[in-house]
Amino acid sequence: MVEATAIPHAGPLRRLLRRKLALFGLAIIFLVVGGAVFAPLIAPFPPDEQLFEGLTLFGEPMPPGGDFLMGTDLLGRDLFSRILYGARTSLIIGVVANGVALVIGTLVGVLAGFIRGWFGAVLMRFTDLMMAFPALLLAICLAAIFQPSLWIVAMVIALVNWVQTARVVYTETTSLAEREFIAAEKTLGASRTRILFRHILPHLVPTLIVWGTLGISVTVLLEATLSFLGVGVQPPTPSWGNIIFENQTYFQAAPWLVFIPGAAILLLALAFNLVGDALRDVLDPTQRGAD
Amino acid sequence: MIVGAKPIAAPLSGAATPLLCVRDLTVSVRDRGTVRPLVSDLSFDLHAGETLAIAGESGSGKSITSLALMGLLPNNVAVTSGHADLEGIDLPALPEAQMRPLRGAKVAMIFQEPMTSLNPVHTIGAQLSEAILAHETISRRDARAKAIEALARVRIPEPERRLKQYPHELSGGMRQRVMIAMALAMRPALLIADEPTTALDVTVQREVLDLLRDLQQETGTAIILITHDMGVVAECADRVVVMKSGRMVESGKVLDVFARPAKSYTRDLLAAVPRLGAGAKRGAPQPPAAQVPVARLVNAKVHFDLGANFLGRPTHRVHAVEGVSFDIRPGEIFGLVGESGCGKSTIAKALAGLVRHDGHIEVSGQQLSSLTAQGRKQICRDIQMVFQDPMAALDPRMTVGEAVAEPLLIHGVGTAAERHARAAELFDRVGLTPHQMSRYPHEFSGGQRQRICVARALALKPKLIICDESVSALDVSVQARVLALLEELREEMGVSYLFISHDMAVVENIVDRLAVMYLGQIVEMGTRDQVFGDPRHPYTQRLLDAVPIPDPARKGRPHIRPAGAQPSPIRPLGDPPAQLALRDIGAGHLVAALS
Amino acid sequence: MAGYLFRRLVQSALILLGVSFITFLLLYVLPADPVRQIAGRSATAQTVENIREQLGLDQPMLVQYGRYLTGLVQGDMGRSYLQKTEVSSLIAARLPASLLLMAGGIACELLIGLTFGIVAAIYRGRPLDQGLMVTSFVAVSAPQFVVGLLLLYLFAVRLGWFPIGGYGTFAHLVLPALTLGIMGSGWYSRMMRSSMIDVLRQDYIRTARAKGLSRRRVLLRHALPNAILPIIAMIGIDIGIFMGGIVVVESVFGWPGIGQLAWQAIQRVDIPIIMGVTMVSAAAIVLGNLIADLVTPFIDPRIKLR
Amino acid sequence: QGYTPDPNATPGGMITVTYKDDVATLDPAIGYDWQNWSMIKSLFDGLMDYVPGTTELRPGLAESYDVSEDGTVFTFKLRSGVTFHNGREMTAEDVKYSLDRVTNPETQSPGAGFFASIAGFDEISSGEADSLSGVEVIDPLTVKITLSRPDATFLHVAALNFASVVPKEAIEEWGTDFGKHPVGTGAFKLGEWTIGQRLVFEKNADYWRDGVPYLDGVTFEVGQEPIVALLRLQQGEVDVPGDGIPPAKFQEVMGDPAQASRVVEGGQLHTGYITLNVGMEPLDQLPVREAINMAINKERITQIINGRAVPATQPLPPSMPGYTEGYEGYAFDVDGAKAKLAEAGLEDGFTTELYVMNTDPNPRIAQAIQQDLKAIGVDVEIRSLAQANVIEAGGAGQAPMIWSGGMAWIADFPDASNFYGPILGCAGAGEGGWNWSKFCDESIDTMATEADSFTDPSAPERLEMWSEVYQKVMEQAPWVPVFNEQRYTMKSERMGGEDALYVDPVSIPVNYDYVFVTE
Ligand SMILES: Nc1ncnc2c1ncn2[C@@H]1O[C@H](COP(=O)(O)OP(=O)(O)OP(=O)(O)O)[C@@H](O)[C@H]1O
Ligand SMILES: Nc1ncnc2c1ncn2[C@@H]1O[C@H](COP(=O)(O)OP(=O)(O)OP(=O)(O)O)[C@@H](O)[C@H]1O
Ligand SMILES: [Mg+2]
Ligand SMILES: [Mg+2]
Ligand code: NI
Repeated sequence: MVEATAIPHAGPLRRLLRRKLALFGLAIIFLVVGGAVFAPLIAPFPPDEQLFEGLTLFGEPMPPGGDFLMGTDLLGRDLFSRILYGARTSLIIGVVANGVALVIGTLVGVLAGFIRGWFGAVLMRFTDLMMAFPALLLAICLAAIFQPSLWIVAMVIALVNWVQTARVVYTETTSLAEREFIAAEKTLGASRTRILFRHILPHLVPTLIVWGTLGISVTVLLEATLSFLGVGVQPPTPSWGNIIFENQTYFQAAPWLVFIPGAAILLLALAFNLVGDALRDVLDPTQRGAD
Repeated sequence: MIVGAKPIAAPLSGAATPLLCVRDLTVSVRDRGTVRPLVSDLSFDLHAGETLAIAGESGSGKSITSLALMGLLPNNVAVTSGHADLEGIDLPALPEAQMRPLRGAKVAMIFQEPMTSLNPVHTIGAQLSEAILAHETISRRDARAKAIEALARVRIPEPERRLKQYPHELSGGMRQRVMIAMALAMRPALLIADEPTTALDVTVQREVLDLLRDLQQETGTAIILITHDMGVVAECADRVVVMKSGRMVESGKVLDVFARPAKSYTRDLLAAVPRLGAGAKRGAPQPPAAQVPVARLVNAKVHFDLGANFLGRPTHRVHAVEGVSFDIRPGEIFGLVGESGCGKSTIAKALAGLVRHDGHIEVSGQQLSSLTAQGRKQICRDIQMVFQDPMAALDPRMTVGEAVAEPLLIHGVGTAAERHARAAELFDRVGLTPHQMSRYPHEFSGGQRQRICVARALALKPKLIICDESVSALDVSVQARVLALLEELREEMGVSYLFISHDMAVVENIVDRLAVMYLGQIVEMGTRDQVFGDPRHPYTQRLLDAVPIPDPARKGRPHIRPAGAQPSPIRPLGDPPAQLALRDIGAGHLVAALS
Repeated sequence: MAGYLFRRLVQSALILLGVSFITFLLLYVLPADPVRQIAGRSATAQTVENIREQLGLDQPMLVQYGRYLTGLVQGDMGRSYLQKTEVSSLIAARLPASLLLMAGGIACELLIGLTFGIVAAIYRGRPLDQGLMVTSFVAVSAPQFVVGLLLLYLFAVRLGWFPIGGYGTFAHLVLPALTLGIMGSGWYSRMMRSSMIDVLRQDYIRTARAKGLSRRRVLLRHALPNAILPIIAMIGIDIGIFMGGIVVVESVFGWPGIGQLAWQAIQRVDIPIIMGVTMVSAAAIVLGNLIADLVTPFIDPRIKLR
Repeated sequence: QGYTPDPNATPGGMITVTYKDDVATLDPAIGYDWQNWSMIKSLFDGLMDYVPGTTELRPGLAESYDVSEDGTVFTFKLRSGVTFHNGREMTAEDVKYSLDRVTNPETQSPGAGFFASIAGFDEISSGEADSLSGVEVIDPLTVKITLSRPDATFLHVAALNFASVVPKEAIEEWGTDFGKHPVGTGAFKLGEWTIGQRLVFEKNADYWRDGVPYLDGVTFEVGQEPIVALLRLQQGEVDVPGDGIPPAKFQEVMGDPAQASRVVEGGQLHTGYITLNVGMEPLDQLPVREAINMAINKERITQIINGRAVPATQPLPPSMPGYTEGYEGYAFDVDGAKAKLAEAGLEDGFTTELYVMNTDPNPRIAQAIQQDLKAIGVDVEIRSLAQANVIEAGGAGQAPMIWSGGMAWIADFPDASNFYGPILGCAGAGEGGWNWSKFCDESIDTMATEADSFTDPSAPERLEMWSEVYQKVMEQAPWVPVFNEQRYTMKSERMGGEDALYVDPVSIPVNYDYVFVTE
């Protein structure tokens, strides 16, 4: 019934690279990172140059094609160049800020779930408080008080987005902490830090991959909302979320202005997910053979 | 049809056609691209009303065989050749859609893990009547009536009330009985019981086995009983199939096989079976040394609070351990026996510092409750624990080599290379090969995992090892090896043990002294000879009486069935149970006064 | 149970107190003067001072906060600076619509997310699973404004199945709820998938199959309730996430909820309304979490509330 | 008076108008929003009024009025038989009560300042008095209003919503909730108000003007996204989208002759401008401000908003009396601008900030401005914020430059003075004031006061003076006037009435009292 085909043992990296989907994901990530890093070399136009020939006589943007690979936006700027430069902002937000939020959330959730007692209770109630707190208001205040910048928006996102992760991680940690192998570690005299980092965190990886990769899209779009409120990067600096937000009412008149950056966000999130999924399968010994 | 070259379990009565006819069954697993057989060329017959035991070491393919018959193999495992005909229908070849109506109706199965085999979110009643409704077109109310009847048949008290309860509200034994009730409610032609009693203590095991037998007599169901306990085989089965590494080693009538095992493996297996009374032959335990005890409990208590009133105060309290005192002397094996839920594990946990306790517990002269974090860590070097379920006690994401070296790392012993060398040495010590160190726990069999846990416990050269049901899940041969290992280590390193088990035979074979617990308190304590040779407390007597005897010739002796509902350690707050006073009846043999 | 509820309610009240204080503080330091908005462009300095005094905005922050809190405890959320109407009546008029929308959104995301998640778990690793994964990422990555307009254009304008925005009947609810729910459905389908895969490996699923139950029954009755457990905690979280979404969805569909009220108030620093909406939404979130926690024991009898 | 009713007009029918933002209040003393301004106009009347579709004053509740020689005493003769929606007859007492109310600080009216020229205003606003000494009831149908100084714009002020006549008993009944239960004398009365959803106006059958309104009622649907409102208009569900044609749909509408024919274009008393903070380095130097004025490519900016505006040269919009015909202002001249910068010693340019409100198309316009200034070496950082934050920054004088879009000045009344006082005069230049340039030139201020002291608002000398005032202002270049927005009102097929009613300069988007439906 089943063919016997032997495959020799291979290291995790080799095994990762053997997966087509993971390779596809890696390729996209490299493409985006490369595009962001080498934007000045690749971009056909400066990202904020409002080109005279970029608008029609009636002030309409140009559709993709011709000089403009992805068309132009409402100010006659080359969309392709803006997408390339926008990748810088969006990578920082989607990967760094989202990553920081994930780390904070994981730490809080894991500590609260593992240590319990009054410390855990205080952490969780603090999480509840943050969850109930209107994040946009915080953003507006920060916007009005500080000079808006990418780092502020990254900070706000990290401050706001860890909450959900914390709650989910908390639930999972509490049940993990009840598992017998944790008790076994305690009898070995393992310190709490060791149990946390060596034995609990690795088990949270699958959940974190789901949350982390879905979080990319969410934070990239959130960045646009925050920028709109004045917290984030200010025009004319492009970001993928911004490009969508600036142009979303034009989705019928100039669909490329919405769908191209949308597709970019989607691809980035998807690529990270593919790599993440593959990594999990490769690293998780219990998954071997199964599937 | 019959392949003569292979040993085939001979039919009990040659005339009748067998109910189940298994021929050359091969089940293989697809693993990392290779296909590896788990069960090879298995053949046997089974007739109506008969009980066939499948015995053999852990990982020999017993469960896989039964899953193959049910058509419930895991995704990556499949029947690759051979067939298994039930009343002429080849079960493994049936497509899922046709197999489904047969499940439950024709073949039913009681799974190995009773604790996890019931759905936690549905009531017992729902799960029972669902099984009935799946195969009969009757009204819900009739199904309910049948469910009550089925529960009554497995002698669960107050069946109507139980219907509304959830699995977690029942004890392990009850859950097992529910599983049996469920399987039997459909009156299958064939019932497969996969280690139905492994997780149960002797008294409950006794009840379950009796039940199966009674029911078989009533309904004429054929039973395949999978077990590693030769006592159970001897008591319950008509015929036996012995398996090893996925192959059948020997088969035949139980009486014959036990009396005249043909194969050396079977002989070894039978020889390894611990027998009650065999321990006495081992000679008297060493006289109690006058040294400081490694561990000492004085009036130790552990309570768990339950429920909450509107101020958040608990309303009930579990008196899990209620005033227990004993010491463990250096080099001694101290046994702790008692039925499920009597507080054995809780004592172990209190000693290991995993639960809070009241009273006085001291380990190598230091009182536990007054320790600092550093001191607690230090104590861990002296006291180690081997858990009941080795799979659960190992981090599934860590290689076993790392796991064994971990205690050394935690306590900062040696360099990485030294630790590795020490781990390799320990692997050797417990009968594993060092090149297995890079594997993960799920890649080992149950017995091997247990040995890994022992190796981990030994890494720090502790003074005391707590073994909480450490050998219960192992087949006899592996069990014997592990026990021998413990014994050896004691001799070599002078380690003491706290040995917790429900298997009286094992206990008798290994311990020097023991305590019998009931509802959180010790009812009898003394040396092995005192307690086994002269049990005074009625509870001890009942416990000993329930032990199955691995001798088919002594089948069917009458048992005292415990009557009425069991008393519970859960009491309202402010209503502690009465403390039993222990009376010395000579030479340190302590017995509680009868209440 | 009663004790648990009591403690949780006390904790919730403390959380709300915290939220109210932080919000008040933020609004106090916010560089935007509500009095300017009230007084208008032609106001003299005298008028401005008069208004500031009347509203008590000349008082120290803690005094103002104390006054607000005293009112709040008595159920008085103050009056809008610009509309002059009682905030409580403004919110009361709009809250039902928002709650309905959220309920619809949760229903949509559960319906879509859970179905997709279950199907993906069953067809794990096959093309259907991968297709659903991409779909869930599309759902998460799609900006709500565009999704709303697309749905509106397609189903209301082109096909005429639903009214073009508005409020009142069930037909009005479908598109807004869908728009709100689509993003969450992506999350739920991913979470449900992994939870389901986990549950399908459990022994009791094998038991259920061994009883000869139909595939449907095994999935829906035995796997689903167990798999949904980790998801329930998320429903509580959702209400918080929705607070951002309803602003967009309500404006696209002309839905008379508190999102629009809040948005206008923020643009014009109408502090009593901002405070009111914040408190109401915080209460909704806290309540949502509480309900999620209270519901779990009904699905999972093992969980005891303590 | 000055208006001939449309002979084709047929009475009856309801129309539907949509708005994005909710209606905050219908209290004429409070309402100062884009949406409720015209609504209040239809619910209430003041002593004065405008000829529909024009900026021409005509008497409203006053049948006639007299102005004293020195222009400080106005005597209004009221119409008799005018009733409030509650049935009570309106009298001179109500006029006095209404003016007292709007100026009383307790009312917190944003329009109180308009009445500053009435004698007794200072006392009432400081709380010393609770009634305006300058407003006297002579008899039940005569009111005499005395000003503390001549005010050419007073008749316009009397036509403002803030001067609407309200019945005392209704206000006493509802208190601050009067805004949700308005009672006036207007052509319509409030029928139903479902908060957050819709308001329904019903025809006032007892309206004192004969023949109007034509419509049986108007339904205002609020919370409607402009794009969706347009979709609904195209589906025939909406008659007038109150927020106009959204930019994203403009080309589509104008490209379709059938739809374009239903779009009415007209002027608007609006100017979009950039304020240059004269108190901040280096904008305190005139050449720098001039350079910025010269650097802005106004044509291009109008192109960005689909050409729905005309480039501006001065603060006043072209349709405003007093507009200086032929004034060139600062022409677009990049080299000239660079030269000016060099003159200020800033040939290398400098860095500054531009505040802008964050709703489309304002950030886009800001970016165009940014690009233009970059061409002369000025680096502009854009700060796109919520309205309130921009206003705050402007008032506090922290913002070097502000693009006025979204908060820009649409005249309260069609008089040249309306563009000066709070936004260019010294009065608004203080902390928190609306003069975001913080521009204050005493001599110009004096001239403005002088121009306002005329009795006749349309006296040619007065308009001449105003023209001079604004030219003087432009010499100092505290603003960059960028464009004057044009109004494009779209209507459904069934809407009737002259085009002028759809671009009525005071009643935006349409004059509800005079439009009708043709089916
Ligand atoms: N899903 C699986 N994938 C790979 N190997 C498996 C799987 N399930 C079981 N095996 C292997 O099949 C062999 C037989 O397993 P089985 O469960 O039948 O043993 P058993 O005889 O029931 O042992 P025990 O007494 O421990 O229950 C073991 O070596 C086990 O490791
Ligand atoms: N964390 C806990 N909370 C509440 N009750 C508990 C807890 N742990 C144990 N118990 C209760 O304490 C009692 C003693 O449990 P313990 O695990 O010590 O039994 P045991 O003797 O080890 O039984 P078994 O043979 O089944 O392992 C039982 O009634 C159990 O239900
Ligand atoms: Mg097994
Ligand atoms: Mg135990
Ligand atoms: Ni055969």
